[in-house]
Amino acid sequence: MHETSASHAAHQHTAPTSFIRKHVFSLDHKVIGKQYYGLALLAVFIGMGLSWLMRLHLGWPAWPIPLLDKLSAVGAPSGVMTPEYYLSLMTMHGTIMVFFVLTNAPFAAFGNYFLPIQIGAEDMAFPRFNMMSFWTTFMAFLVMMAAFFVTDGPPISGWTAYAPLSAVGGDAGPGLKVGQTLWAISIAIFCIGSLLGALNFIATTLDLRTKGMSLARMPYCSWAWFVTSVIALLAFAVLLPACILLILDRTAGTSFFIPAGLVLSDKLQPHSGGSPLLWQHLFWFFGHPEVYIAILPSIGIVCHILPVFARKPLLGPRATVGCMIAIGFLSYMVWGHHMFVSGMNPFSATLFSVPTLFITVPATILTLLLLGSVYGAKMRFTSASLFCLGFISVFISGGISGFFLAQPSIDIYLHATYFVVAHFHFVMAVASLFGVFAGTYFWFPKMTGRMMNEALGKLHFWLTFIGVYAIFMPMHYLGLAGNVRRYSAFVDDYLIPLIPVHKFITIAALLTGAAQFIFLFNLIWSRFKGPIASENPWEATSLEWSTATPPPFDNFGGKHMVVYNGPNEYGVESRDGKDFIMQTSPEKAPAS
Amino acid sequence: MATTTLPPGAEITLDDHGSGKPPERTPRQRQVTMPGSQAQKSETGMWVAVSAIGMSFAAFTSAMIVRQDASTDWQRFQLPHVLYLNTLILLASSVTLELSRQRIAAMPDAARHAAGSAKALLANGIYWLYLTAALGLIFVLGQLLAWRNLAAQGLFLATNPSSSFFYLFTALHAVHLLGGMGGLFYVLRKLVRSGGAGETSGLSAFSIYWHFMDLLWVYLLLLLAMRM
Amino acid sequence: MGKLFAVAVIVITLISVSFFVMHTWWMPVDISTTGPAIDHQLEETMTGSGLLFLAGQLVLGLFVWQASNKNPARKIKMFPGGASPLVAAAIILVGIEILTLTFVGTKAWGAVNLAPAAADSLHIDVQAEQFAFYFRYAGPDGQFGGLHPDKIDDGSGNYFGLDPANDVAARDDVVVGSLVIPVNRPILLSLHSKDVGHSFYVPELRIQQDFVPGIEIPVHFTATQTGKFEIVCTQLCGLGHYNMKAYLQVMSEPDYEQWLKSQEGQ
Amino acid sequence: MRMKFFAALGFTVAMGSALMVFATPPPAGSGSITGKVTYTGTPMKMKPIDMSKEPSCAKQHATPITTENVATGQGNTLEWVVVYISAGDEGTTTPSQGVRYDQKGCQYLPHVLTMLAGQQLQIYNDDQTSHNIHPLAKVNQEWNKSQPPGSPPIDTKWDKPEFIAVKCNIHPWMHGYFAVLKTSHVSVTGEDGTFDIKGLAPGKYTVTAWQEQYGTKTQDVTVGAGAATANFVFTATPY
Repeated sequence: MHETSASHAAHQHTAPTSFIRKHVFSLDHKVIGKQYYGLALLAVFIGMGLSWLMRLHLGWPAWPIPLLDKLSAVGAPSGVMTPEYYLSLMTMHGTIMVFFVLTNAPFAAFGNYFLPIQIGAEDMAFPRFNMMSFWTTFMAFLVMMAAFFVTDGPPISGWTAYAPLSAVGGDAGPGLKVGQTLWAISIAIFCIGSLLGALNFIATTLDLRTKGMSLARMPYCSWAWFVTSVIALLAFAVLLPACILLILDRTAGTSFFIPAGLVLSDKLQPHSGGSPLLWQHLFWFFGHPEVYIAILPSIGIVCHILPVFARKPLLGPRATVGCMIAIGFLSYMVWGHHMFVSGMNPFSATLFSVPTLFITVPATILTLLLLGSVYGAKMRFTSASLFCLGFISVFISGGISGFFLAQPSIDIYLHATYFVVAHFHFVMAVASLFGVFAGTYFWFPKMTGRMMNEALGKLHFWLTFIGVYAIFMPMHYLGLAGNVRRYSAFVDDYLIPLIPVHKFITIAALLTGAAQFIFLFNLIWSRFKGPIASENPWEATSLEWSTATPPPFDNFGGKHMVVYNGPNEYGVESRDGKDFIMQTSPEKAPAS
Repeated sequence: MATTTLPPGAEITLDDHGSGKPPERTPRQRQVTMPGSQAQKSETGMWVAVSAIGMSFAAFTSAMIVRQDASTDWQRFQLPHVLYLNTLILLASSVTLELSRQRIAAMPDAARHAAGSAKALLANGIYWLYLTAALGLIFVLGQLLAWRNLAAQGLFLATNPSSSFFYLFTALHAVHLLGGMGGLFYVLRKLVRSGGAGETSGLSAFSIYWHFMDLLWVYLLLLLAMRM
Repeated sequence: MGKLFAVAVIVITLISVSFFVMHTWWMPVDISTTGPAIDHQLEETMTGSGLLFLAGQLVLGLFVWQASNKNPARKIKMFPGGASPLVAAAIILVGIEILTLTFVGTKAWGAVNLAPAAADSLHIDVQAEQFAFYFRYAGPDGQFGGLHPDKIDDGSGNYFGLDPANDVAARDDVVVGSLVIPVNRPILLSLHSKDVGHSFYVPELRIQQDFVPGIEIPVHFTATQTGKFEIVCTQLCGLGHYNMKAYLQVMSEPDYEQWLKSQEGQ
Repeated sequence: MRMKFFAALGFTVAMGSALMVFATPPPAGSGSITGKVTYTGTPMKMKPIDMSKEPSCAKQHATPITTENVATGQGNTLEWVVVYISAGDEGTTTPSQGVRYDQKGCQYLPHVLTMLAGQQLQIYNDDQTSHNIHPLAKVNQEWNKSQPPGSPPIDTKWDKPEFIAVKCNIHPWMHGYFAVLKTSHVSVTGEDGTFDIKGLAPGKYTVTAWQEQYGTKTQDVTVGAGAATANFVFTATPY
């Protein structure tokens, strides 16, 4: 079945034997992928814990949270958190989730593990860079965590770190002295790690595809990782300069972002002439593409997994890839829609609004194609496929609200309200994480050699699916009522009647968060006790299912894969009586 | 900036990393089985790296333009003349690099005629590479002179946005250049060890980087000359 | 399992939509002249995208319901017509929606942000600082005093940094903690910040505008109803962000004049 | 939690005024310096404070409170002037008893609090809103902490003598001072401008009067067995 060549048994680098080279400073993309996954898992539970604390405080601001005073005596004397501690948690929640979870899990983790396998390569193009990129990211994570342990605590300027709040230092408030500097350094380090990763992904995709693996035959998630890496390369190459300028403003006395005549805490700041809007432009030039860095890999993963369980080909494979590229391209023209009310030239609002609205075209096409792929399917309902279907649902929900926020006139009212929080959590966070969950249930057997527990997986899906709607759908209502985001308490007369909604959201968040421990348990338990997985348990076509489970060090055990088909050959009648044809099968797929 | 801390030539080692490789599986052979090639990836990677660096400097450039327009506090100052001399030195280093590449590229041909002449070519190529590194170092030292010149005028990093950007651009460029020199020594070591065989991809990847650094400097100089 | 999913999606969708339809939580009553256009735009978008939302989720539910049919003899079905009609439909329908929204929406946006303020507007200077708004009226001389950041002294109530010792125009400036305005008269605010970024948000006015340190940003509006409303900060500005607010009091013209007199006396 | 809150509130009501000026140990000598602090010229107006932003505080003041940076009384007297022995005072020991600072009705009580370097300082929030206490120390270590309603008092002290401006960013009108001194022989003028430094042993002293807007004035005073007199006059400007 496979084109083999015994003489090509060598890997680019030989398999290491020592524990450190094997599991810690490994050059193997599979180990690095798992390391990224582990880091994202650690980060997501920290981030979720922070959101629990925030939600508890928002629902019941006067209640002392047990043990919180032990965690931070300064931030929560007697267990009731101070406003600045709330903002610290909020900043860290956003930063950890966006950078260390949504960038790491769907892109770096799964991409590292499966991109080389899916294109038939033995490893990434530059394994040493690959290792460096993970450890750089890990170092960034440590620096970020260090902010929890400095006297003032983590920064309070939000994950967007708007200048001059983030730039002037301690006079602007607690956490803005050492904590904010650590934040900026951590993000700068993270940028370097991500740039190395993106470079590797691009070179690997371009140069290491095996024989027959034309770009047209590449699986959709490989396409998504490739497009994402191009976006990431350009986006992080802009965030890094922004962070350097911010660090200089904070430590070297320059005035890139700090204008003249600011008086903070009765002190006239020794700066002049800087432009706060410059930071916003640089940040959002990165920030908006970052949204697609988070979501595109998950779109790719869903496009990859859904046909496997629908037992029919993905509708419009070329249009799918085209839409991904279009989204990537458009993502660089829309950053200003985050700044409609920022005081930039009001004419530019229309300029940014039109391409923003145009992104809905490829996004709508993707959604319709996914829906069309579900049509007439013989669906196999597994944890993975349920999360794919859930992805479609939340992607619609999150995408629709984009229609509102893309319009400057409506954004005047909805900007900085919970409507925005609902929008980006649905479309960026929840949708992306649904892709990660689908990917985990789907690829876990390949990565560990064992199946995950389906019953627990389905329970996890139902609690999560209903839970996220219970959390984020009411936030739209709050936003419509003008509920401002990033408030540590609601003291305004018109916000007080909305507190019951916040209580409901808090309860939903606690329950949904608790459901994630089912996932964690399933992950750990199945790793050791799950039933042994076969080579191709889901009857999928792509290359990762043509090799042993888990794959050997050089991915294909010395074989050189030759690809004859695209990844989309489902619902066909193969010669051996199956309904799918492997990419490596020399059998010619019937023309559809 | 992204790749500054890493020697840009480092990836070329991966081609022949692992000595257990069977002799018949050379990068050239992979070219037959793959659309792209193993040998290609160093150059691909370098082009990608170079575009990321270019993007970063584009971001800095737009930051500078926005910052200059944002306020009236921009003070022009005379660029130190040593910069123009430095530019010539850096451009010369590109020439020496190309001379070296010519020698090394000619080696396989020469080897067919006489083994001795190939060796001489390698020695000659390496000599030009050392000269390239030396010119790079002189350039960086020259930049330091320019800094001292500015400092003597009382212009420091935080004095004025114009001086901030001057120090920023020159420092970042110098850091990239020093990183490139790290890569150059890596390539050199490989060349010496392997006797010049199969190292052309590393050298050509490095040359992409080095020429780009040249171009980048010329661009920065023009930009600074216009804005200062 | 598939049928359960279909039901769940449909139930979630219907519950979600019902709260929008019932306006259980909704925008407060508009009190500005530019607000109705924004409300109209929002209602239109709500109807259009609400239908899309409903259609998308219901179709998903329907397809999943069908796809869960376990009959082993059943064959898969391709989407009729393939991808091209879908792609074309998406481009045309969404394209038309986009162009319409942009065309109509630009008018609403323009009325707020592009149209110049009326010449006879009442000019009020607004300063945002950690964590309060202060409002300055020109006083009887109709002239605002100059601002000197080095003179700012919260302890003596000099929040704006006025220099009454040397600047006669500054001596009669009225500085208060609430924005008091006459009804039906065009108001022109100049927003400037003392320290970091802030934002001026009055839901009832349908106005939201950031304060950007270093620049002065004009905002104009006309209130059409008297009453007391809240001005809140929507740009994260530090620890007291949640409590950064002021009241907007819209008064009849005589009440306003009287209020202004009483303030000038102090 | 709630009990604690009311206890704190009750304590404040009972002790507030008593604690306002003195929290110093009993006198060691029988001599004293008394006097009056006045101004010449036209002082700044005490401006009414607009607290409408914080209704829970605004309703505690029937008439708006005013700025206190130049607090004047009838007969050109100056309130909140710290008069203390700046030289000649030997052997002051830090009392074990702390001093108390209250935030009540979005106002610092007292406006100026004197304490010894190293003396315990307890800061209470008696309001139903969060305050942040931000002492803008220059000699000592500056800090900035929030105190939500009902939280325990902030327990702290200052190591070095300094006049430290205190502000609340959440309520920008809240301004006060910590007068951290080396001596316990100190008195703060009341509305009538008078002060009374008690418990002085006979001898020669340098007395300093400090006013937050006008700075310091110094004079030498010789104290016998009874009361010596020292008056201070500051020059006021209208702006």
